[in-house]
Amino acid sequence: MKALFNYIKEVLGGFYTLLQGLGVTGKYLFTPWNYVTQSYPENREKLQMFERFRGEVIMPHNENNEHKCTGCGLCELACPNGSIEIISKSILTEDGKKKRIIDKHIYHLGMCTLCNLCVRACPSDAIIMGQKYEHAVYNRSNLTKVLNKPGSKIMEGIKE
Amino acid sequence: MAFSIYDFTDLAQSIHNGLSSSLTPVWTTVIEWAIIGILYILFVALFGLFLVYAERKVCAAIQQRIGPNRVGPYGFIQTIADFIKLLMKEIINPKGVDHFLYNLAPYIVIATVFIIISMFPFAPGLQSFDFDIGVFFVTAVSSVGVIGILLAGWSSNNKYSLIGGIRSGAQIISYELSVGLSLITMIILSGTMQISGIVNGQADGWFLFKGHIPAFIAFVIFIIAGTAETNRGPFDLPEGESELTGGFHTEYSGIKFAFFFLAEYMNLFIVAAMVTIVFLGGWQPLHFGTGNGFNAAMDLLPPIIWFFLKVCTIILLIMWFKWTFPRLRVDQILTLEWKYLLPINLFNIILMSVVVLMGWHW
Amino acid sequence: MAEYREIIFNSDKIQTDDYFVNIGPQHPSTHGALRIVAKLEGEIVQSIDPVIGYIHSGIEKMCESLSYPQLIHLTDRMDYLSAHMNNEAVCLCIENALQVEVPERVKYIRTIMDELTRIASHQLWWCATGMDMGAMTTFFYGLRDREPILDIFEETCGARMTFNYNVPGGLMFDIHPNFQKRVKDFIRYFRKKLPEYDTLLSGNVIFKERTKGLGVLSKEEAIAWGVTGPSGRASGYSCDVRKLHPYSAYPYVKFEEKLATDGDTFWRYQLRIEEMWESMKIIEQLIDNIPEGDFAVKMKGVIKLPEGEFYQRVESARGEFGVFIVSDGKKNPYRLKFRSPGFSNLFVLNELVKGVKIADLVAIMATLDLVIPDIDR
Amino acid sequence: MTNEELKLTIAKLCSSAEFKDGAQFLEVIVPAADLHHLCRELRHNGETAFDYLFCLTGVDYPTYFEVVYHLDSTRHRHVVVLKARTASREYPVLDTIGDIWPTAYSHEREVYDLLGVRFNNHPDMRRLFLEDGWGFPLRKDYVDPVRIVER
Repeated sequence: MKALFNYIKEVLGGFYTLLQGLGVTGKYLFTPWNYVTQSYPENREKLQMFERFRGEVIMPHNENNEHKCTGCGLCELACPNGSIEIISKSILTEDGKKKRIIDKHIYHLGMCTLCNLCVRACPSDAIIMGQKYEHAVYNRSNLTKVLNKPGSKIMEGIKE
Repeated sequence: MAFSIYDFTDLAQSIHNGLSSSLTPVWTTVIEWAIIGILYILFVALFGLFLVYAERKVCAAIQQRIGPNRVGPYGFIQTIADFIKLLMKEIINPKGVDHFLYNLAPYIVIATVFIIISMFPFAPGLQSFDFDIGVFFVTAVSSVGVIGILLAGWSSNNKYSLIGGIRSGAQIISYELSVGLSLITMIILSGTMQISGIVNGQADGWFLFKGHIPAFIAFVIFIIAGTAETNRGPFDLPEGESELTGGFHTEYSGIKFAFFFLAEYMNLFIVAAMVTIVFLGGWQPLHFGTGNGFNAAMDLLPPIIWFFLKVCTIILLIMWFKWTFPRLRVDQILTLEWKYLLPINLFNIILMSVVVLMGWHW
Repeated sequence: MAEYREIIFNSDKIQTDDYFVNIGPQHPSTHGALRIVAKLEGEIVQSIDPVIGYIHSGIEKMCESLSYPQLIHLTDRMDYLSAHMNNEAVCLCIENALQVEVPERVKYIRTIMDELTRIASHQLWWCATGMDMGAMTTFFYGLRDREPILDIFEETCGARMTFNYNVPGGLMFDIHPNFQKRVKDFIRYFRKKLPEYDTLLSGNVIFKERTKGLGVLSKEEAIAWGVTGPSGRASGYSCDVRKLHPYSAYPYVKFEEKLATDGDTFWRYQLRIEEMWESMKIIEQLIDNIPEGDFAVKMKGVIKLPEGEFYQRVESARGEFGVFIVSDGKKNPYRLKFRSPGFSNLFVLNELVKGVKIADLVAIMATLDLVIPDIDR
Repeated sequence: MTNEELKLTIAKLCSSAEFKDGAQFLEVIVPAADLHHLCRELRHNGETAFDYLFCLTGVDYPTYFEVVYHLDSTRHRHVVVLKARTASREYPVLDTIGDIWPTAYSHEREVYDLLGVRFNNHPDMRRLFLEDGWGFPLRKDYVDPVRIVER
């Protein structure tokens, strides 16, 4: 008799746990308007990334097409996987001295692991992390970027 | 030509009369068959697509997602787009399969579905076959489908498929017993095996309410066993996605896969429709007793809508199970059947016999 | 047809052979490129042989050519679910070797981050376990609750999975001003949601039947096979590095090391759920008391470790994670070895699955919580 | 046991062991021939009871390979680091200790795979990650012009 009682208890107890599970999912089933999905391409305008979000390395330029990069090469040294290459050239300054300035700051987004070490290494805050998150391109060579814009100059007052 | 949404008997009769007045009896029969066949194919295709869509929306709601929402308003055309994709896919015959059986299997599965659906009364007058052993016929035919799954599993020449097919065989043959026994419980109450007779017997109240506790137990067991029969929900071992990658239909693609897919959803409909017919009064509106105001109010809704309302509720319930419970293991499925459902069922038959003999039902 | 007939009617010609099933490398339940060659008899597993190396990325070799600050970002990519602990292990190892004492603030923040990572990792594990058992819905609930943590990480560290937040001597940034508020919000939210996990999966009769008494690992076996983390503690093996060799702010907080004695799949599951409660307790003790101060100490431009061998153990979400650095005094390590918990936990699988069904193999594998990059490195 | 006591115990068990006080742990350099014997003693001796091998790895030195065993005792909570050196770089061979700590089997396979140190009596000395005939990538003289780019 006790075995029979236990058997019934087992069956009903099992059923009860199943009903509890159904209760959890039922709560969501009957409130279908409480969804957490974000419709991605539609909310592109509203989508605001966090300010520290690391999307890509960029070099900000001001309105006079000037940047802060001195071409010192510290970011190139700090990069763990060689995604930054700095090509510098030497020019003659007004007072007749030779000076090395940056020619091209080449950045391979395809190799970058977005580890932030180059930004940390930069003494003049010339490069920062951008917020762009859509990086897909049709050709791999488009992932190699020149960060300083053509014809740009170094900002006044940035020391080597 | 009289037409009423409440009763299709006159419509069917007038079509028959119209055809036989201008054609020989042989041609009448042939054309009637063709009409019925086309209607059933349309019904299976459309309702199957609707069920696929419904399943996606239900699981999305449970999982706090939106579900299909790209193709058409609320993603309504999504399943049609998927179906077109499946139709246009290349049909791959893997190397080493048993070609004849491999190609035969999906047709066996889908053909079973059509045979069973032909037994269902959707509304008064909307039924193609009405044997006096209707319930028996449905249970008998529904176990033919497992042959298709077994063949698919065996002929695919894939170890996952083979395990899936064998699991399916063991499972369906076991649960056939529970389905049968819980139907027998209700047949004791109804006193007939004819499907139209069962439906008509519920004009003054559904069997679920008429039969008290034994009917309710049979109802629960039938839903459990029916879910197992359709290889769904917590009983989807033959597919066993996380273990067997796809189970018996791993090697199928394109339209043949679509057949399995459609058959699974139509089996869901079949189980829900059987529950509706046997426990919830088929197309009968919700009635208590005879000839009161409540019954008259309920009669306003056409029977065909009542039928699909009940079917959809049961389908929702079964979908709800699927998206809540973890899957059982193959030995536990058999344990559940042989150690729990079967004894309870046998006891339930005795209980129902006593209830009927003593006249405690109403 | 004729050959079939011959085989069927001359039964002495029927030969039996071992039945092998390849599970993976592309399989829904291996959670990555892991291949398991299972020898079956019917549905019953006789033995398995894990085959790994599909995503071996040679991190140890790469580390030998990188300087110490540079190699930390590679540890994110090993066990991507406990990236913070991996980062911290390397930083602690370097700091210990250089005898650098980091500010209290750094210790507190590191500990909070560790515990958040642990919760996020266990949530993802819970999703995957539910899915392996066939309950798809758990996957979405777990990911839903993991999202706030990832948002916290993104706001403070700038990335959702590969943070690279720890640097030798401290942290890369200070915490974001919203950090404390967001963490507290999350704890409040998750205290409500975690009981749902119990009702949905742990309390479920089907789940209990499937996991109880399955894949039992005894304490002695767990120690001998080096199974650590919740998988080891389920066998009663007290192996919590946070208790045994406290680091960062763990000496300051009160928490329990949850132990079980059964060592079966259910308790391996249950301990992780309880660890999430403990992690929340630890965070609550720390979050209001983060001391003011610097978020990093000034280190030399080029970090060179003294000659010698250094070892640091931390408790990652999966078990004991160790970093072994052999330094020859240069700016990059001579040899660097990561002792990953997943590697040891994987190879005990063969002991656990003898005589179980395929479905159980999947369940046991799920509760060992394997992350394949952690194994392959 | 403190490091001093451990030193005495180990010196008793293996007279030719060399000791080195490392930065954290007691480091013992064990002759390859005595390794298996010493490990078994350390594992089964009640006073030492090193039952938990938590790290096993190999290091490539210019003239020899060194395999490092980190041992922990769950009963006494003391740690010792054993180091065994192979006789040569050409045919590096050591004894397996997998029969003492089964977890060592997989770690030894990893060492064999990445450094090419073979282990005697190992039941399953196959490559673990890489294919047969790949070469041993953690050796300092390993060259792979395709996959390794020098800066």
